[in-house]
Amino acid sequence: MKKGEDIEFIKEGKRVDGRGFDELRDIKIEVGVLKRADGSCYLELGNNKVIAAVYGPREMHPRHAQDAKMAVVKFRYNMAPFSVDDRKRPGPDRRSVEISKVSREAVEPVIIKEYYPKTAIEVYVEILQSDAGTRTAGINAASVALADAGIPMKDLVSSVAVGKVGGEVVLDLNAVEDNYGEADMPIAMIARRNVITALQMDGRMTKEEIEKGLKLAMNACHQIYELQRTALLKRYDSSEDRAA
Amino acid sequence: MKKGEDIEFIKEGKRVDGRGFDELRDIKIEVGVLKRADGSCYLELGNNKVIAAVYGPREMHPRHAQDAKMAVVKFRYNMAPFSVDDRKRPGPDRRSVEISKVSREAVEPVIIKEYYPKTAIEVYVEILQSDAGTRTAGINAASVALADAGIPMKDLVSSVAVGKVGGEVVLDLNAVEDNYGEADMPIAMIARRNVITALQMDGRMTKEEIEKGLKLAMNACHQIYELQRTALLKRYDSSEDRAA
Amino acid sequence: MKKGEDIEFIKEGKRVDGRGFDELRDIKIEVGVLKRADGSCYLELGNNKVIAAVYGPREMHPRHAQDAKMAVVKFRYNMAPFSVDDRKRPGPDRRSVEISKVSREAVEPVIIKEYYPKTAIEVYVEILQSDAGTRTAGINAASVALADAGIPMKDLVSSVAVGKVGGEVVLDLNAVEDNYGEADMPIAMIARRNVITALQMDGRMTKEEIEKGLKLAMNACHQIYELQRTALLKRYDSSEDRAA
Amino acid sequence: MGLEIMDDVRKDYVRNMIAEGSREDGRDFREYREISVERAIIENAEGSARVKIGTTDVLVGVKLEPGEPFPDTPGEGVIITNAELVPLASPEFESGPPNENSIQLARVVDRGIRGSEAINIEKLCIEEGEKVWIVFLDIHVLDNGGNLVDAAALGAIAALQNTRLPNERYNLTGDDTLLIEDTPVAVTMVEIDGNILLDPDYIEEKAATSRLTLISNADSTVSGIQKSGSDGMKEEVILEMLEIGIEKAGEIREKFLPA
Amino acid sequence: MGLEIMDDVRKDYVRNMIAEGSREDGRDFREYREISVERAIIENAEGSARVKIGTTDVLVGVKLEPGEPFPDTPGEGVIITNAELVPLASPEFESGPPNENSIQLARVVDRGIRGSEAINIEKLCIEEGEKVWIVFLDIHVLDNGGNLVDAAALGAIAALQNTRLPNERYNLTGDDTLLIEDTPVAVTMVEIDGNILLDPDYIEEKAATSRLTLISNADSTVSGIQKSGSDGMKEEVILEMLEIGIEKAGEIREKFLPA
Amino acid sequence: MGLEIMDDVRKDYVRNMIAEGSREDGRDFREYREISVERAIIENAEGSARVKIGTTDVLVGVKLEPGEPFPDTPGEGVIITNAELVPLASPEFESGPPNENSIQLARVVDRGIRGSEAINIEKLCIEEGEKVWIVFLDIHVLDNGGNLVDAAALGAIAALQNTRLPNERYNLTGDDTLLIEDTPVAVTMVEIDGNILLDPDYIEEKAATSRLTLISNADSTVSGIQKSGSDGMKEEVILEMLEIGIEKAGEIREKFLPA
Repeated sequence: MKKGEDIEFIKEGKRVDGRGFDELRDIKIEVGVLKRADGSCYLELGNNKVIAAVYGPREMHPRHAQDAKMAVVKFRYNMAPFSVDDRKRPGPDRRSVEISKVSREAVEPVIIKEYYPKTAIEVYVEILQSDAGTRTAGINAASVALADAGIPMKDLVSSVAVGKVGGEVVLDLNAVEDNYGEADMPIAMIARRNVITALQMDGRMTKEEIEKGLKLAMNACHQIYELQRTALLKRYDSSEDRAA
Repeated sequence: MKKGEDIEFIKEGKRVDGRGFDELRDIKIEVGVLKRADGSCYLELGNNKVIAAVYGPREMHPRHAQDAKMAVVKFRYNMAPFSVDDRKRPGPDRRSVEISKVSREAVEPVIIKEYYPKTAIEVYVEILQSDAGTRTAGINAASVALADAGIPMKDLVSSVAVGKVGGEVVLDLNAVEDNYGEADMPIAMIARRNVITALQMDGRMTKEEIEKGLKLAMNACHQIYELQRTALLKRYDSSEDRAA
Repeated sequence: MKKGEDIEFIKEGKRVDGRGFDELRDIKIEVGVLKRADGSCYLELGNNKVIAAVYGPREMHPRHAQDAKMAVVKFRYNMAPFSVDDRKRPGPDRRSVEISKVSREAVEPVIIKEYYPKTAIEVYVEILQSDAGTRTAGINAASVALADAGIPMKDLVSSVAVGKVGGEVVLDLNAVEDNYGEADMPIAMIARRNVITALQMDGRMTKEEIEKGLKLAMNACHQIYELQRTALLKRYDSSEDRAA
Repeated sequence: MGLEIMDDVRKDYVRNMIAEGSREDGRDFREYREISVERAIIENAEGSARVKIGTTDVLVGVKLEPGEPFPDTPGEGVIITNAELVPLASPEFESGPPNENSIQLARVVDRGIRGSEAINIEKLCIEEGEKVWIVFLDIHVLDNGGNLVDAAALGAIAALQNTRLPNERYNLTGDDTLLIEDTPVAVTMVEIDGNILLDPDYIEEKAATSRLTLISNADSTVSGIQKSGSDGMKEEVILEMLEIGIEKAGEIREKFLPA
Repeated sequence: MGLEIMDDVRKDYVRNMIAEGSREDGRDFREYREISVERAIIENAEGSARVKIGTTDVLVGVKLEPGEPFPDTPGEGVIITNAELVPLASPEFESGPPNENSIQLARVVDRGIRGSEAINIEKLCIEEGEKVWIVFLDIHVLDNGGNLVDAAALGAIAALQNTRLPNERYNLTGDDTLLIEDTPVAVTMVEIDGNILLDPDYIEEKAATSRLTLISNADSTVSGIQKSGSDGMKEEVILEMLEIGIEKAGEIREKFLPA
Repeated sequence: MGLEIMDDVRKDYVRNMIAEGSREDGRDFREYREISVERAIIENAEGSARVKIGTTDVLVGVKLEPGEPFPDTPGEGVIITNAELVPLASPEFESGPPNENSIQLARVVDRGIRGSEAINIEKLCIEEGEKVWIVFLDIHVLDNGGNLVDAAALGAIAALQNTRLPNERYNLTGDDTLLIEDTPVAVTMVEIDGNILLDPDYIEEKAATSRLTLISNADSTVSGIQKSGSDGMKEEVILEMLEIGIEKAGEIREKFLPA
């Protein structure tokens, strides 16, 4: 693929969708949207629509996979067949298996697994509509759903991608930028502690660009953290209201 | 599919194979045809040739699927690759999985499962030659094989399809009627008690036609019940003879 | 396939690769080539390159497959995707499942399974480069790897194929002979006791040709046995050296 | 485990209430939970609908791709219906290939659509014998509060109603309308200790040992029936359900499926 | 469990009898159980045969479909042999994809047919390099009383003998004969405590730790050998089996496979 | 079981040593085990390399086949990277379809090759829109001594460097050179109790709860990063690893990947 050959990615300091280099797409977060799950979160990131559910801690099956010292975290990232332009065949593929692993490792560091030995904490993310950045949207939603489920956590995890597009390092790539840009680097972090829990990169960037990207992502994750927190507070308030 | 467009289904009150509207195809039932199985039955319904075997009650595997209060009934409907015009790939497909479920639920109501907690009662139906109506033939054979295996049962289950063909409600569709007719409605019942244990419909029928179809099926199931009973008695007699 | 139609298999008493009828291809055996495995062996037979590893005796999973009286032997023959001209799809196919079974039964008779009840002894053979005769090369390597792993054995198993090519019974078919010859007969045996532990034949041979082939194979297996023994002794010596 | 015991207790509780003439959520035996239908909510899909019935939440998406027709119907499009019971939607659903429940769900919805001839499949022919539209109807369950089939069937027809052919993506021209010619509606009923209940929630589904789904059309004809469950049903109960089901389908159609 | 223990007891019993020179069912060591062959019994198949050997009951069906030849044999038909050990046939068979036993069964039968060149595969070419007949040989076991391979191999060649090409179904013309040019017959023998037994029943199969199948042809050539089991066999035993197997195959051929 | 306990003990031992500034095998924290690269060792492959890093032993083979291009890149070849963690290579590997570890391994190597544009995929076009070369990169692990990804990535690029197009086998003409335009090198680091270690062996991999692989190119640009493990890493650690990884990749490239 001659990446980005004919696309004018940057025009008068703005990106194809009018955003600045360090600007996030709109984010909408709703907590507790599902009834059967122990915790859940619906999240929109631009045109991405994802939903996360958490079950557990509950008995781990099969038993030989139990950990006697802590809970086992499972994570399943799944795309609805209609979430993409060309219908996706149902079931896991190599991409979704890898994203599930990376996403699990993104949220694991904040979960206090030692509280629930021999159990499973299960996180399910469904991509209902995809528009670049689904894994970061999924991690953000999963983090909120975990909190909604009352899973003991040290902190929240926030996630965003940065990338290189038209020679510039930019935040939160949209579909065109992701498909035809020069590089994509999804990141997850515990924003308040500058601890990175997920980091992938593909494409081509210099060391300096990567460093710049990391800074952009840090700032954005702080913003996302606030949105996650606000959504959780709102949910908590409304639960209080209902209880009152 | 323009269903039945060019086919003259009804001619002078008779169907394409010369049967009347309420007439069954020839049925042949043989009991105890297999040696390894605990119970078995070979059945022909017109050109359908099916064989059913029953194993059990025996230990249920895997153990976590055991039911502490009663036996678990398993049912597997399977077509031999050469049983149809276009060779069927071996192994279950969506159709056979659904038919297996419907067939299991068709025979379950007569099995006294409480007698054998933690066990499995396994029913296997193989379609050797298919000519429309294989699931009803399979349920009839399975019911007899269950009795042959000595599984405690409240009654026998009998099964037949009705349908709509050339504007008429008819009994026991053959292949042409099934493929090009307007509707197909397979039914299983405990004939002596007018209890319906399986009911499916596809195609299009009015309420009145469905009611008429149910009546046709009831009458036919009484006939089938007698054939099943006769076959079992014959088997019992011959066992007696052998024992004597 | 018009087998061997245009190929002059035998010319002045020699085969296409210059060998005599009863001549083996070059064999190279190296013991203990892998560190993680309990025993291992790298073997070249002509252009075949295979590697065998043995793990165990170790706990058998799943437990319900354990044998209370003896060890269970597992054998997996697998081809690397790049080991053949047309890339082989990864994973087992019908051919490799059958070869795995035959190879397991080829080595089982010499393993003293009674010493380790409830355990598994696992043998893995990877074909890195294939040139006819991979199953015999794999059995030879497996036999040596079992000894290297310290599995208690009554003897070594040696293996070679004979076949019919251009009307002659010849030893150790190469790829051309295997693909276009008249018959192929892989054999494994406990050479010192003339006990045959694996025998297959495909193609067409007379009784007399089969008898002749068996004799050829016996002689060759004695030669292979010596090579296996020498390789193991060399390994033992070098271990001694290292220990000293 | 804990879950199963809780469900068992609730099941008994619910059966006792029903025996006394009432349902856990205060509904009438012949009453549905609140229904809502949102349309065209997935931009990447050619058609979509999200249907909620009480806490049950099902998303149906329609995708179309050009493909080969079946040899025996060279001039007709192909409909493929699939249901995923993803573990997100219920503690009982497991990852993995479709099982008998998801297969039955998909196939019953599929037969309703086919039997009613709701989709004019001849208009889906692009080039006879060579290329036709393949219609993928994907049922994605988000929250299983019981009675998935009615929600899925309603979602399917609602999604089809707002489906547009993606001509442009495949460099095809012509009208992008998917002709929908009927509106099959599924109504599911259970029998619990002699009472007929409409729209069972998931505890009622567990409490019931037999269930009947009836799919009927604008002209009151029936285009699909499926009995399930391990108990039989008296003929007269089925005849009564036939009556009830067709009537209730009419009410739902009028309210949620404007032509 | 109970079953396994009973089988273990019977195994010992059978071994004791054999040590004393007799078999449980009174047969001679070199004697087959009663064999029967029914032909052309499945109308939907292009060819079929049901073979019973004692209580063993195997149905073989042949289907033909036009398909692409392999690139390296553009003028030859393709043979695909498949065996299903469906759980109906034995308490030990399980549902699921083919395992090593069903694969071995299919492959041994397949090699016998191929090695003998019983099917003239050049006559199965419809259009060189484009279209040839694919011959599906499906072995469907109904009752496993032991020695499936001999029954399956006999069923395969018997079914092929009554196979007709389905020209009409695929709008093809020409002769519908499937040319069968040889009659490979499988004879299976086990060694139990030094005795050679033909046609082992399923308990004898369990009692034996080594088994040999020999497939031979009308001209007494051999077109397939397969040893199985976890024990070795002395060379002289194999040479004796070679002798016995070819002779017995001749008897079976004469009786059940008229040219 | 026994194995797991032994590994646990060794893990603790290794962590204690590291806390005191040394590694079990005496290496410096920033030092690789001995590396060796053998090329073109599989004659049936179009390209191959066997890389050993300490006891880690990985064989990479390249096969090429003509096939169809993707619709959106009609003039470009296709790269398919696959890794098999066969049970021969480690007591922890199991038979079966690729799991998350083998998939991650393959995908990280694949992204390194793609991101660097090491393969000129436009030269792999045989006939635009119709036929292109499919490049299969198969990673076959023989002995897992830890740090598989660096060995696999080095094997991949070394194998590609000696790959020839199999024009003859497919009756094609023209130059048989596979144009390789860059040399991506993977460097993997773990953090154990605040220390950064390069090239972890398999016990160090277990002892570490976070790991970073960095793939960089001849011009020091980065064409792949993958963090894994259940712990987070401080930003400054990652920045330090970025520095170290690029430098170390340069050393490896110079020694083992002559242009």
